[in-house]
Amino acid sequence: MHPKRTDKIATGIIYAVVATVVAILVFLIGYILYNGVPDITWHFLTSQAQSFSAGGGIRDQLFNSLYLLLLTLIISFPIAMGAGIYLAEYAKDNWITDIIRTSIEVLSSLPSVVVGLFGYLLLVNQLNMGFSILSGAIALTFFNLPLLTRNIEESLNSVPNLQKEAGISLGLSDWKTITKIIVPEGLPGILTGVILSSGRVFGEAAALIYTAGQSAPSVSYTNWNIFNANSFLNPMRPAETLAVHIWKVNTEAVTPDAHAISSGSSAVLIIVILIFNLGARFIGNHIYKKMTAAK
Amino acid sequence: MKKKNIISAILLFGAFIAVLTGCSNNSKSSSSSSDSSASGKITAVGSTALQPLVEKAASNFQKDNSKISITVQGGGSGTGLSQVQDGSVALGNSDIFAESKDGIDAKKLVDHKVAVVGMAPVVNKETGVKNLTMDQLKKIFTGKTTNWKDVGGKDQEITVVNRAEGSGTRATFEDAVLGGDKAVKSQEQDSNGTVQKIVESTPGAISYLAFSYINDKVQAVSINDVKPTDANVETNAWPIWSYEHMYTKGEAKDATAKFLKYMDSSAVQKDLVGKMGYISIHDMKVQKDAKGTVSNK
Amino acid sequence: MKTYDFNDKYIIDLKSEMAIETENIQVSYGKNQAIFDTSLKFPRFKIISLIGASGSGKSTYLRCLNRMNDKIATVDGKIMYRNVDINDPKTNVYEVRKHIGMVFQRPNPFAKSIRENILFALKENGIHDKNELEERLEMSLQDAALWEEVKDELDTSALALSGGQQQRLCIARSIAMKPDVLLLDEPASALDPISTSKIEDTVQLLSKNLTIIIVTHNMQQASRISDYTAFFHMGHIIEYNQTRKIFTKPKIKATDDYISGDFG
Amino acid sequence: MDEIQRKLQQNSKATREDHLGRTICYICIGLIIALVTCILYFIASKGIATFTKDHVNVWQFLTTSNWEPTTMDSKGRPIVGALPMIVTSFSVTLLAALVATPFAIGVAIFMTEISAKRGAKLLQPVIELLVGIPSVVYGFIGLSLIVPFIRHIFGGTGFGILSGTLVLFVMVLPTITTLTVDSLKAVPMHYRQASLALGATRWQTIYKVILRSATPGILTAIIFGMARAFGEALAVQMVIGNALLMPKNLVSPASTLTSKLTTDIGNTVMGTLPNDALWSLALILLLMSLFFNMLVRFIGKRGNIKNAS
Repeated sequence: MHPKRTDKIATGIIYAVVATVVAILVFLIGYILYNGVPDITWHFLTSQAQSFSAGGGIRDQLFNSLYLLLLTLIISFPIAMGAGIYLAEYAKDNWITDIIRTSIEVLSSLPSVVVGLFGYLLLVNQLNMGFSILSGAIALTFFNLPLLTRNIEESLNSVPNLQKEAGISLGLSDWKTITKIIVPEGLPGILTGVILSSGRVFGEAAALIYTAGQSAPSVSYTNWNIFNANSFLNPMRPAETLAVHIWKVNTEAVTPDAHAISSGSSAVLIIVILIFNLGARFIGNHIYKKMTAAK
Repeated sequence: MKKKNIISAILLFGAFIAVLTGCSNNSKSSSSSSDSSASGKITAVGSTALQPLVEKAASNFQKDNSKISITVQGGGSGTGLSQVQDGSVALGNSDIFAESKDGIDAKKLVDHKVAVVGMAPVVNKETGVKNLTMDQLKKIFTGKTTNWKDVGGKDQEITVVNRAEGSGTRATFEDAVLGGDKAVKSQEQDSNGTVQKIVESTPGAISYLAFSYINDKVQAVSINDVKPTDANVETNAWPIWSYEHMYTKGEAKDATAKFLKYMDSSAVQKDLVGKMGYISIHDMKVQKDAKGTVSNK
Repeated sequence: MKTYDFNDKYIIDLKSEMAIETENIQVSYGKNQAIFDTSLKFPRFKIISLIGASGSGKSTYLRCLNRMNDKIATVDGKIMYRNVDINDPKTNVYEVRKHIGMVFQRPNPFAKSIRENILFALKENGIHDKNELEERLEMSLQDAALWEEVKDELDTSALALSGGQQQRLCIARSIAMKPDVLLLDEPASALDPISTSKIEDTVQLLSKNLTIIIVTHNMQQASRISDYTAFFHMGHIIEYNQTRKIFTKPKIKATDDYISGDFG
Repeated sequence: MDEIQRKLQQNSKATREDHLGRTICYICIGLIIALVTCILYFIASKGIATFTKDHVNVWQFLTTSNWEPTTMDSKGRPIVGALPMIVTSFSVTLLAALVATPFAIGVAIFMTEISAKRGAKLLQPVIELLVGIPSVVYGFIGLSLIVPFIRHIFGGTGFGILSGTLVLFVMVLPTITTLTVDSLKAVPMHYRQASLALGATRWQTIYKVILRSATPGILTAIIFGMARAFGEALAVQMVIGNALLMPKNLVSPASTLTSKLTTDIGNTVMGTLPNDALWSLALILLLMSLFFNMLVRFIGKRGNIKNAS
């Protein structure tokens, strides 16, 4: 066939494929928002959940989701950073590196149920941490780590080697060169990775059912003592997240308005992720500009 | 193995976790103190069906007993029983008798029955069936009857939706209906909510649900012309029912005892239990033992 | 391809004070040897050109002089700087690089402001005195002939500069460290003729206080600016002599062929 | 000896920094390895108990199709055969990847080659958003839209491998797309320019140059997608039907490893056979993902060698 015609046909097919995918995406998101947004009220966002009467809200679940995400990032980001730097800058091309890469891939392909059960037995039972935000955050760290590590490695590798040479030729240590020159330049890429993995953390339910638990005891939002059981900041309290709440409301609870709650929660979840994405992008660009002083 | 696990765990999470582990250990030890004013931390784990009731009761209870903090978790009856047996939680919630669960030593556990739950077969509304004999029901669930027209409904294939193997609901239903025969292999679902939704939307579907999950979108089926009502359960005229149990390892003490007493009080039994769609233990005119033998109270 | 006898070489014996001396440098990448037995002396405050065809090893050799080949290749032999063998693994490589700076083929400013490009390494090396920093900033940009062009926009991104300006910024960044020796790896090869001549002027100016070793493809450039020239061929040093002599009366056939373009 | 000579021969702040940095990195990577070892050991030791403690025959476990852990066969061994779940898991995973890959590659090409600015700007956030939709929500949309749809077209109950595939297709699409975009972006610009300069059409450039050199990356993307599909539990559980039967066709109820695991784990008691057998399923899940990883490495290495020569 004539190459020009092939080119046209292929381009046409690609447009069709993209159109299909966009249609699916728009439909999905539209479906969730269309069903959910009418249920979102101020009361819905700011009141406590009800287990067997209508009119419950999602205040605690929403906060728990955010708090859990924050804790997960606090735990996983530094580890992923170190590991990513190791792979991008220090790792030699040998069998040890091969094993390390394989382990990371294995970790990333672990089914979340398995991670949840592992977390349940190890963290909740053996280490006596109980059903708690911290157990949940550590369990989520398990599959957040490989995603982040890979992404950080790639972002660092995409910074031209010339930059590293520039740094070390000035007598800076490798470490300084990496942290002060290469990492800032890879930052936008790293941030995208963090956003992507955060999305996953946010929507994760299976691993949390067995680690962070599926109840949201009432907490006081004025108690800032992190060690107090009533404090909203206490990482040792059990916490049901939004995604787990959707699961529970749909599968088990006898709440009369389960459908409204779950579609409302789904919409809230998506909106929060959207805000988070845009916010992180904005902050990322801002940090990048500030660090590089580029105008 | 336990030791190895701990060692590798320590390797993993280092001092950070160690500190927090310390914290949680502290809070645990405080619960074992035999203070008469009853303070401490109670964890109840197990049956997802019982969880909302206990949760609500716990939050009411804590209003008057601010020193006691109660954590309620799901996880399933098996989890609840094994955890209370291990001593890792104070209360194990279960839909079934500990005696009927493999790997549980029922002699070490003390049973506290907190509610009764009735279950009924439910079918998709379009099947046109509202009543079945016990024998018909058994034939459907053992796979001998496969079309609704054989039991007086439409000419439509029967889709059996069973409950997860080992779940309390299934055990109760099979005890009462199948009489030792094996259920046909079919779809299995773990949760009431999902079953409700599937029966509602799948033509020809049959399953069974706890009374509280039966709504007007599915058709509850009478058996031998007996209607699935609370009153019929109380007299055992409706035979498919079971207890909701809260197990303790040995006799309950201090805070736990106080909470169990509250669960048995009229505040819970008269009000909450009914709201939840359960039947109060006080209203039962018969009782059932672990072997399924029913006797008058 | 013509073959030459690698034993047929001429290396001038220099007596003046030396900035760097190398003894029997051998470099290999895995099993491939890139540099064979190279011993050269670089006199202080002079400009020395390293010339040779692509792949002759001149860049590899240059990169050895401030240990930029660490982790990339195996480098054997001695590199004497101030009576210290800086090729010894025990030598503090970061200190070495402070005294022996390097500018690369392609301009590689940091994605920071012009000011930060110059001052970043200084601050990291413990200079915090504001006056001193400002002084070094101006001095280095002056020396790199960039000051007039950028003095009003020191806080804009270095990436907004033209290629030639970026390269001079990189030179300024290196000389702000007040090095003893500056290694230039084909610094003008990616630039237009005007930028190239500016760089050449800069280099000549700098040689008053610095020893400069420059790798270049451009033989006119070598002859224009350098005092001494070394010719590399296939990993071997063939001839090292005063630039004038190399370009007018080369002593070795291979050099002659290369310079007259009758090569390869 | 002057000051400079002394400094040259001494460790400095930079040396210490570098040591510290290296140590930090080693600790981090060590932590990950310890974690993986810990999980592997943990799941393996639990999963093997079925065969060592309860004396189930491994071969029987993998090749028979009866799962009744509470009943014993004539030799007094429990009847546990995981074949239907293995077959179903493989089917949904492979089918979902098969359906999703062309779409993902199409979208990725669109985002990197055809409309790199506007297309990417528009699609990127939406795709990232899709990753964040919880699997529960996918499950319920599947249950309320896809299952009735399939039932309407093919009859039956609508539950089964086909529904599972369709739900998973949407779920793995963002994963595969994002990673494919990354690998296409990693193809150096000069490949494209060189190809176009030689007179190749855009499609020839995309097909012969860009996709070729990005093949290992795309394969990795597919494997990552399959891994997600393979491990997905809650969404699949809702639409697959959870029947412990050999799947006869794509629209009969079936059960995957994960759906069985999530459905039953809460109802079993730790240390008993029904529980151990479930952990064996988890072990199979783990081994399969290991196997996939090995496969992709193998293909990746072959691809690299081809490219190099």
